[in-house]
Amino acid sequence: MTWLPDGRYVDDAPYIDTTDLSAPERQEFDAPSWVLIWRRFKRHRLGLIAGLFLLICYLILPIAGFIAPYTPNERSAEYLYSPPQEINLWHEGRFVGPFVYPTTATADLVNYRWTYETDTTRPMPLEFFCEGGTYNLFGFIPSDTHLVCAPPGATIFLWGSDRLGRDVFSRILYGAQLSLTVGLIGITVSFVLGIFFGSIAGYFGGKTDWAINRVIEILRSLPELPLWLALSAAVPSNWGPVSVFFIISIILGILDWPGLARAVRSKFLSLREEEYVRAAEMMGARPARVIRRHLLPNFMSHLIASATLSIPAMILGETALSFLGLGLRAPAVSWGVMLNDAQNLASIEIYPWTAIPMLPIIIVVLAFNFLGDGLRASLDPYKS
Amino acid sequence: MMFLRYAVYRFVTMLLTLVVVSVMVFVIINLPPGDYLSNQIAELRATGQAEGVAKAEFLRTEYALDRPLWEQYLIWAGFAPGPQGFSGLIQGNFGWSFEFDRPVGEIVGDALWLTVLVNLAAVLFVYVVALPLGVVAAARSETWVDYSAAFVGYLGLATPNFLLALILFYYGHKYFDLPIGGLMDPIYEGEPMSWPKVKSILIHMIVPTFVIGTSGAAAMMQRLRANMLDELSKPYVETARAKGLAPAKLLAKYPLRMAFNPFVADIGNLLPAMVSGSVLVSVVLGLQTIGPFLLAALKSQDQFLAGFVLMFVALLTLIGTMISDMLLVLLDPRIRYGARGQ
Amino acid sequence: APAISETSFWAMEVLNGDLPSIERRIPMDPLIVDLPAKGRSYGTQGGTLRTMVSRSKDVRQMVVYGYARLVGYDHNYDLVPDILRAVDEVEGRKFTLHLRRGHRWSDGAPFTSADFEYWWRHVALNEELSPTGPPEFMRVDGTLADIRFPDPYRVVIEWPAPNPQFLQVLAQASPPFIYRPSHYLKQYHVEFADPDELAAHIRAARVRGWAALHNKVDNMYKFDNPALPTLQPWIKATPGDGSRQLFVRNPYYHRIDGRGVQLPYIDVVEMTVVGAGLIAAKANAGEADLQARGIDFRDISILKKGETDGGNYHTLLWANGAASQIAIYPNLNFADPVWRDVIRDVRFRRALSLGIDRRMINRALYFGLATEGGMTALPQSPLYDLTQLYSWAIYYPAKANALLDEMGLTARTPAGIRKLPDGRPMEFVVETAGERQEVENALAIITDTWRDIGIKLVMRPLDRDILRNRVYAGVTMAATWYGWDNGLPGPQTPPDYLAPTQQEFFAWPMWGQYYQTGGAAGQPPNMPEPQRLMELLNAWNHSATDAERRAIWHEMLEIHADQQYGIGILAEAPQPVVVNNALRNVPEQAKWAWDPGAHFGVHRIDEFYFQDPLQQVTQ
Amino acid sequence: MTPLLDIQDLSIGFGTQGPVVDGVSFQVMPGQTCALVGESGSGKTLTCRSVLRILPDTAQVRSGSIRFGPGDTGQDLLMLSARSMRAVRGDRISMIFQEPMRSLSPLHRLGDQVAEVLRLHRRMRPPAARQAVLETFERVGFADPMRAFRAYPFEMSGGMRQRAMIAMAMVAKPDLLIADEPTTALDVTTQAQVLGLIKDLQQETGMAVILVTHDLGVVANMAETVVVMNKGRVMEQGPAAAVLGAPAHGYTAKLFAAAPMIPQVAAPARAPTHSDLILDLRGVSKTYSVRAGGWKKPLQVTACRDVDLALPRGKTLAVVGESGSGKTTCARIALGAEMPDPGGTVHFCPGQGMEQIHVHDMTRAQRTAFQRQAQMVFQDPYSSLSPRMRVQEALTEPMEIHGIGTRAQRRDKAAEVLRWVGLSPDMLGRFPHAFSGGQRQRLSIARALTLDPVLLVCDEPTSALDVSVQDQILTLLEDIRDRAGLSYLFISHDLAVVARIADEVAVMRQGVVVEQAPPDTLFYNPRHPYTKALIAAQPEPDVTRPIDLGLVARGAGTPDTWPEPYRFEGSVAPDLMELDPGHLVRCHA
Ligand SMILES: Nc1ncnc2c1ncn2[C@@H]1O[C@H](COP(=O)(O)OP(=O)(O)OP(=O)(O)O)[C@@H](O)[C@H]1O
Ligand SMILES: Nc1ncnc2c1ncn2[C@@H]1O[C@H](COP(=O)(O)OP(=O)(O)OP(=O)(O)O)[C@@H](O)[C@H]1O
Ligand SMILES: [Mg+2]
Ligand SMILES: [Mg+2]
Repeated sequence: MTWLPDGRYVDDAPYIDTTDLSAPERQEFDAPSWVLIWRRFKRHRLGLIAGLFLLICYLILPIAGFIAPYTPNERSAEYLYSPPQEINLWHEGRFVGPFVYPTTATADLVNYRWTYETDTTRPMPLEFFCEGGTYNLFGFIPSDTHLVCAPPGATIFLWGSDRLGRDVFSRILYGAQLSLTVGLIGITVSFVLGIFFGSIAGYFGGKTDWAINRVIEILRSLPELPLWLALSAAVPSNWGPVSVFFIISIILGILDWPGLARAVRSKFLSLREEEYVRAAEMMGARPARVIRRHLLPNFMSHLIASATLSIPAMILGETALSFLGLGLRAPAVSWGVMLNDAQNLASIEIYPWTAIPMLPIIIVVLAFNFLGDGLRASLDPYKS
Repeated sequence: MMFLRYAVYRFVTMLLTLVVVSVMVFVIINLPPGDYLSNQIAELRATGQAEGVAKAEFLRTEYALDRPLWEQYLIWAGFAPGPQGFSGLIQGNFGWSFEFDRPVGEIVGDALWLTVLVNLAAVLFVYVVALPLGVVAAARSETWVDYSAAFVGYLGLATPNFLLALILFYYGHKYFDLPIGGLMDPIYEGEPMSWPKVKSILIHMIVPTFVIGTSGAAAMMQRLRANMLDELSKPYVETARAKGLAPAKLLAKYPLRMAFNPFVADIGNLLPAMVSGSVLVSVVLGLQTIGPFLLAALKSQDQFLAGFVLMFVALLTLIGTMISDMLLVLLDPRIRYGARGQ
Repeated sequence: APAISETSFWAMEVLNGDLPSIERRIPMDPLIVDLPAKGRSYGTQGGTLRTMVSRSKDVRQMVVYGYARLVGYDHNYDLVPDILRAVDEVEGRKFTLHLRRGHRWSDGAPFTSADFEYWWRHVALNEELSPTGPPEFMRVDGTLADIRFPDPYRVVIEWPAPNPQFLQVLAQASPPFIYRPSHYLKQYHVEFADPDELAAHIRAARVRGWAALHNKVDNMYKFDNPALPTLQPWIKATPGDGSRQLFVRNPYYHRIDGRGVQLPYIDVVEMTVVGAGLIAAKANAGEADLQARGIDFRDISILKKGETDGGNYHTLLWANGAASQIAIYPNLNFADPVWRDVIRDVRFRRALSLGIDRRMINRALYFGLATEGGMTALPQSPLYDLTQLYSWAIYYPAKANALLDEMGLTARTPAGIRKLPDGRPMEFVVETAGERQEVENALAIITDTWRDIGIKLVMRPLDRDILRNRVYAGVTMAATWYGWDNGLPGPQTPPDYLAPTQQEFFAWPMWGQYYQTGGAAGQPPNMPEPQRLMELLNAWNHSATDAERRAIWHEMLEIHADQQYGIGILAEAPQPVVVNNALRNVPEQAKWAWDPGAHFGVHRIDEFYFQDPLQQVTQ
Repeated sequence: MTPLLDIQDLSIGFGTQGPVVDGVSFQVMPGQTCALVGESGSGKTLTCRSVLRILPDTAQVRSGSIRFGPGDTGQDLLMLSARSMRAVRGDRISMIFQEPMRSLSPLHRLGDQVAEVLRLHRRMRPPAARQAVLETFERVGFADPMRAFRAYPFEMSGGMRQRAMIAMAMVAKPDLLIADEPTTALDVTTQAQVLGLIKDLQQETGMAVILVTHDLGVVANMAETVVVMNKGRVMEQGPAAAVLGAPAHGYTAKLFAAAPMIPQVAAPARAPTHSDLILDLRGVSKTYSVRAGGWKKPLQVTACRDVDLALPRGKTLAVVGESGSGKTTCARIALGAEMPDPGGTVHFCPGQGMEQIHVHDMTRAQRTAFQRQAQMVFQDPYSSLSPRMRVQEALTEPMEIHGIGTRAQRRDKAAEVLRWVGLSPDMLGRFPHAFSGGQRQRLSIARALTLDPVLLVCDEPTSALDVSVQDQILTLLEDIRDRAGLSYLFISHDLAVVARIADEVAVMRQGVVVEQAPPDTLFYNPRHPYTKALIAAQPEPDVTRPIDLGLVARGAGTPDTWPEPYRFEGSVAPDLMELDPGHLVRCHA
């Protein structure tokens, strides 16, 4: 560096007067955009963990029967309202491997509860890859091998048992099969409809907007309650609970879209005035493309958040519906069904483990949330 | 001027929609087979109340429910003269409730304002809780504030309303001596407003507000957070920051207003959604709102009562959408409802 | 007669001259209750009894609980005169009702035969008020009763043939009020009222005519009009249908205890309308002094916990008085012809019953405290028969399988489900009113045991009204409900609910309709046993002696036990009753029944009292 | 004298890459103006932003200190607590952002956004603040300050928004004003007015200014010291006279050599022939109605009135004129993005002898073809690039829309056009916000070029470019024009650029064309008072020949003060008269 006498400073690093166009790293910009998104997503630690967790959850679904020690409606008549049991490894300082202590139930006719006594003198090692109730692996392969079973004469109620002596843990595993799948159909339906109608209303405006808005208004003015009541009378009685619920979740989806559609519409009414939309149109982009490439990405965060939020609503939708005689019922098992059974004071105060299904719901919902947030963050251009 | 014209136009549209909705409401409540009186008679017989049967039969002759449906509709809506001349919804006669044996207007009178009160409280709760939390969660995204807000929000969302209410009631009563159920201490019922009554209502509203509000709050918080995050990196926020605005004010004035767009779109549905969404909650919590009336009326096919409540909710929805449409224009000056390229 | 003491509650009014003194308020020949004879203690007046209901229209429970009837059941379920001083019965067809002299309505107006006359001449026979004519029990074989009113204290009702059910009907939980406060109602009756005043009343009430107005104010059972004079122990004091209803003691009530204290003991009943799901929580919090309604057995543990946590109450377990706590009704009128034929085969119904492990259900749901067995008269009933209880009602899957095989239902699906004659798998759909979880739980257990006999149970919870409409329409294969409401019949109890006369008996909705509509709807019974039931009912209706009636009853119960029209599962399920620790005279062991019993009514709630009423008031 | 602002060894970088601002040091004296010039993308904006600590989230300050404050009271801004920093922002230091279009909140009225500063830092009540704002608006050249106060940003022209931004920065009279290319969107007379205002303020309050600009003329007229930057480093720094007079560094010398100038013309050009017109605007007017707020009647704003423009094939028609005179509006109408008021027509002829297309009444096929052949470079490149599309997607999108080439071909083409405009293809993976202003402008040009159009409408395409890059771009445009016969409708404020590239120039004022002629004719013999004012107001990069800001800022004044033949009032303008062949002037005969 040089200070010239007239108070000037001049840089004296060598100066080359050509714009250096360094050879571009081809892969970087050749990669399709999903790869770029994935790369950024990977950096979002919590989102990644949540995603992995959910992946595992969904992978477990088809083999839930194998992992669960019991089948969902298997009742242990002698063990009603059994509290959660511990699985121990050491007995009196000696390593035994995973085992349980046998318990015995007595009816306490003073307090009207079942009381359990644990016999801590007899460790009973768990059995692995053992035979138990039959279930369908992957939904169609009948099997009766379970990962763990209780040894004869003992039980393994990791999270306790319910009023009929059914294993809460196993039921949660089986319940996941329904809770994590069927509801998503409704969400999909409502999102597809909501985004479709919302976008065209918001983007085209004018008459299209008017017509769609009237439909939305009318749909929303008619509360769902009478519909559910009519439905519960109309559904053919020999339909299984799952198919009823399937239909219902689709109907829920069909009824649910107007809310999303209005949000999409109003945002698009504003976004369509943006200069880049104008620019795209001037380049000849068709409405579908403008909506897909320019408008929707700018509303993605909201959509992701909304989708995440619909999940608990869909999982729990049945609890509300069951008040009306709709929704899932035994022998189908879902988290909502289980919580429904737990909707009384005794479950809160005396048999708190029957309310355990709240945990997986919360965890799954949080996982979806973090996954969604990770996705949102990796779509956010301003974060690197 | 432009705005005024739009408002008038929107109002007229609303009225027309209301007529359409009223037709649909009427059809829906008459859809299930059977009617109130036959059910009633069956119920009376089932419980061996020979006495009531005569009365129900009497009502049938008295209310001449034998006309064709379309005629019944016109009479109900007030477009055609009934046995007593023009006396329908638009004339302010809401009909008679068979179930409660009183004019509909009399029954829902109290319930209406309690409904609006409870739901307004819930809406208020949603806004008071979710708005700042959503903004803070966005401003401090991916910190413990954000995560705990999400956790608490989803906790409320993932617990069935009734279970949540039960838990809150039980422990609230046990540890804070909160009342269980109801909307005010029954001794204040029908009393004129007084300070103790207000206090009683407030105390009773804690749990219902919380229960009805939590799911809404979580939803609003997370969506708001997402929308805010989109806005936070926009250049105009930097400009505002360069002006030296304090963070709270800055967030509230600039990005929040932008992020608010999808919520304004939904403002119209806030009240009606809570009214119809809180029906079951109200039923199990024993709130004297309109929800239990609706459910009872629908189940027993008490058609005038059901019809009125449904029309009330529909009216709320329509007014709400109208307001939201108008607010949207005020919120975002760029929005025009015209068609593309005009 | 004992010296009568003034009630402190009304002392002020009496002093001010607003109310006559006690001697002039009670009848000259009051009903004197001999409490020690019932094993009860004398109490003191005062206190407020808090109880809860779940719907505002349940204020009528006060008429049920109060249980002041012309004749009523006593604690042995015998019919005794109550409001009436006495009833004379001649050949079961002529009844002379003797009123108490000086008996007054709750507003002080005398209660006389004119009130019966008003009802009969101006209500029951008024075509506008009763478009379908007087109620059915006033007819025998289509002939209306002949009623005479010889003097203010006598009413004579007479039919050409016996009407054995007449007095039982009067004693129902929800009785027909064959008397009305004429002095009050006349102002609303077109035949008596001044036309201008009547018109003004009609306008004020915003109703369409005088008949509607009369109906509106005349609600002896609904109990929603505080101005309507009553004979019940408590009178409604709160107008409107708010969620808190107060009932104050009737100053003219006709019962006194052996010491001359006017009943009821308790001054005020406070009835609060509470969400159904919260009743247990509120009871647990000690907010009820007497509560059974809205409490299920499954709440017992939390109630017991509340007791130990210092809630000032204890919980009794009464036995439910319905003939069955849970019963399954295969629909003999089911629309599907193949299924209908199967269901009509008695072997099928017996197999179903044999396939139920009642012990397991009892244990899982009621700690084994209920009585297992089919639907029949309960042990307290004079008609009880142990063999009927166990007829086809023990768990015997092998026998069940044999029966089904015998029917020819031997083909099975790969899953082991039997096939119908037309090849469909036997998916037996049981619809329930999805209000009671115990039903669901019981069905869950039954599902397992029925699977062993090759029948797949499909449970379908519905709303109560929807369920009913579906059953009536014949589209329900089977439904669950309680058993007969009256599990404690006596020979005099009308056995109509055992015969196919009611569509509310879910096994034969169509036959019931046919009877109820006089043939306009439904179908006539076309199976021998139900036809026999009809004959028996007819015979009972014309029976004159108890022996005759007892025989008829026995045969009818026998047919039911044998035919398993309603497959009972459990009876006498324990009903928790929450009782304030200071409340006395509440029986430890009792029946909780609607009819006969009127819930608390038969236990005479007016004899309950607070140990220390003053403390109770301030609480 | 101690410096008011002392930046020492400032380095800023992104991610793991090398620094984009590298060891920058310079000082700003109180009351003085320090000009920051340099190559586009050399880190000027980042340096300025780091003073206010509003760098993008992803930027890291790697070293350096920024001391601010007179004398010993100086504090290191980088160390200040967030709270104290807030007190500095907007009050003691304020900034005019480079891209005013994006930097204003779209939902708030301009007046409100500007007045906020006063309410915040001067604790003024609304009426007082409003008064002050209106005054400042007037001083930055708003003809109707009240309308500007009420307007939303999208209702304003680019220059108007920039002036609002300037007003916002200056209204609170800060100690240090950072002006990042404050006049790029302004015509020269307005520019003079704004610069004059800055000068005035400096005199009044002793405000110091950091002026980032590409216009060496502006530097010469405003700055006491000059800092020249290139590739993140300071190349040369010193007193303006010395640096401008005798650049010591190679880059500086090269930069100054590239500065275009208004040529001294000896003779007027020949009249242009209007035979094969590619674009023909006839009688185009545009009236907007603006919400007046409340229940008031909406306001009618005439953006342009009765404009006739004819663009011969292969030629360049330049439009210059006052900010807010309707240039952009005309351009948008020309491309069919906006409907003209009834009566106006726009015709487009895709090739010689081909059928003319009515731009506002096309069939679907015609529209597709038109949209492929006619492209626009937007005045505001930032807003016209979708914020969630990577550059690669943005550049390939036009080709995708029209189904041109395979994926790989499209990508190669994108990389190629990027190279044309002097950007490196490794920027393809970036999002638009991660560029400097000038780079974005070039992206916008690059995107317009990907389709090989026949007509290009450029709305101030080079305003944010330093002179050497500008030269490069202009050369590129000329090349393509000569090679592929491209026609340009070229909107600019820079008369020197216009002089270089245009075949014909239309001068607009208040929505009407006041004079139209080939550039040589125009510079030889400007007839209209407004044209004259414009030419006089063009600053020259020579410290010894400063223009009188006050004088030229007055420009030609309002139309009703013009000399007789040109004068008009309201909307009744005289017709365009052909004074000489090909030289049209709006005057009374
Ligand atoms: N968010 C970002 N992420 C990555 N690189 C960035 C980001 N913002 C700016 N840059 C790069 O930093 C360099 C300096 O940018 P800066 O905006 O300071 O340039 P400038 O000197 O203001 O240029 P111009 O005159 O074009 O406005 C540029 O090369 C730009 O590409
Ligand atoms: N959407 C709009 N609504 C209302 N008025 C508008 C709108 N767009 C432009 N205008 C007005 O039209 C006039 C011309 O604007 P235009 O953008 O064409 O100016 P310009 O010549 O491009 O100016 P600049 O050089 O400052 O960009 C301005 O007064 C502007 O306020
Ligand atoms: Mg810059
Ligand atoms: Mg412009």
